[in-house]
Amino acid sequence: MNMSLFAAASIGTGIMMIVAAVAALIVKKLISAIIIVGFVSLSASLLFLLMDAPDVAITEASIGAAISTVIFLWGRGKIGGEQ
Amino acid sequence: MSAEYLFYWSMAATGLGLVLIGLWGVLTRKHILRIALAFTLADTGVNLILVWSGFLPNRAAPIIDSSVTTVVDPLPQALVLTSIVIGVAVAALFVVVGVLASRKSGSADIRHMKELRW
Amino acid sequence: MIILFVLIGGGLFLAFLRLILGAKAADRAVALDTTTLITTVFLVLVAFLQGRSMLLDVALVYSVLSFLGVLAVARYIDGGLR
Amino acid sequence: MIRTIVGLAIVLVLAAILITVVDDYTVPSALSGVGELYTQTGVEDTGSVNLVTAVVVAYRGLDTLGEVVVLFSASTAVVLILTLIPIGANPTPPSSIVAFTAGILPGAIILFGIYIITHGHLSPGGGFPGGAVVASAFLLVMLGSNTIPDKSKFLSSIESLAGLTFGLLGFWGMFTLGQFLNNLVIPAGSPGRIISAGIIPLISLAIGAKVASELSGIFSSYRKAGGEE
Repeated sequence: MNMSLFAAASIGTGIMMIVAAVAALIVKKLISAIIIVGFVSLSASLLFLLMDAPDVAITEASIGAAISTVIFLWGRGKIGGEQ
Repeated sequence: MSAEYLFYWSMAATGLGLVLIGLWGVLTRKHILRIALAFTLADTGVNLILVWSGFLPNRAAPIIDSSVTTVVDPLPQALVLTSIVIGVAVAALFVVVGVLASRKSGSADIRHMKELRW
Repeated sequence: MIILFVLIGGGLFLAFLRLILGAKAADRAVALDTTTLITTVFLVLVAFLQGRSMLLDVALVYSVLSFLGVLAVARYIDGGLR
Repeated sequence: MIRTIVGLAIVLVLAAILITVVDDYTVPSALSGVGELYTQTGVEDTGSVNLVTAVVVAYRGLDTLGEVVVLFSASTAVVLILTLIPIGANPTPPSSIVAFTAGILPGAIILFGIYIITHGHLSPGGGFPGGAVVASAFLLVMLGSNTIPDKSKFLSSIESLAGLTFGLLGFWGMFTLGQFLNNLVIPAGSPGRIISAGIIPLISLAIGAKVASELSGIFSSYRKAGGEE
């Protein structure tokens, strides 16, 4: 019972991650791509928790949610200009 | 096609898909920061596959208390723990070098970076 | 339990659609905030189903730090990350 | 266009190879090798309830020392490049709501990060995630202000002190018990208490301080480069 629910959750999360990863590479504006990569990172943290790895889930949540997004946004702001 | 089988293999398929998509992005994109983003995606996929290699369904997280007898493999989780933190430092280095290269050549498009040709 | 999973999954899917299709960066940022909120609820549900209260730490980190990304996007649109 | 097709072809060939490699696997039912050993005897060997922290700090402590060196070189490269070649721009000041929030919340986040670091042997956490949480508190401070940080020497001294502590704790185990980074130089205590597991909490504190100071150094050099010109 629990196992089939978890299987449905992991399959749904995996499909969303794959679609979001493709969208991050083909979407027009770079800032949208950065936001979508942040979503992929957060979903990866959910998969880590489902794989019984809470330590890795904590690390991925803090790194992916905050630090990685801010580093890319900072780089985007420093480049400036088009796209 | 039991639920356990689907649960186990969907994780591997997700990680594999992320690695391949990241590789495709690195090969085909033009903007330097977009390449860095694809690199980060592939990094996440590799971490997923590494954690998956120590995962068994129907076991508990590797924190022993009185209610838990069988746990998953703690070794790949310990390796991935350090790999994530190193990955973000390497991504920061990538972004800095990319910003400097785009400053020097006047555009963030890698086709205009003449110094990087080989 | 199935009803809970369907509700959480449906909400997550709707927010995900806005994240992918969203017309502007602000729409996507709000969608990212919504998905992190729903995912926090799902993490609490997983901790309840597995019966281990120490998994709640992950949900705590999520709820403490998830707003930082949205705040960074807002500061970027504002012009503060240059 | 030709680049897209070639890239897609390379990726598809790689996918086919990988799928044929993993095709005939089934779901395993038992651990193999050293993982089984760690799960059987980990708590008696190290006194740490959380086996991941036991592997990171005690069993594979030398590897962790090497990985901390890799992190150190990456962050040093970022700081060095941005010190030599400043990239100028002027950020706009934050609104009063953001400034007010960024004045209140970092204290609570730092406290939570210290909780994650010091309870690394009892619950999910340890040096690496706790250090990342503390670094995000400093990131919140920098997002909510428009000034240039001026404490970089303080940060680098914390960084070197943490690295030195890690090495010295390792040598303590080598001189008393004959093994580098043996964590039982002080008694293990009863597993599940906060003062247990030998020197694992101390090494976690060192790792956490090192990770937090290195990531904060990266942010501070980004912001410092942004402030000039």
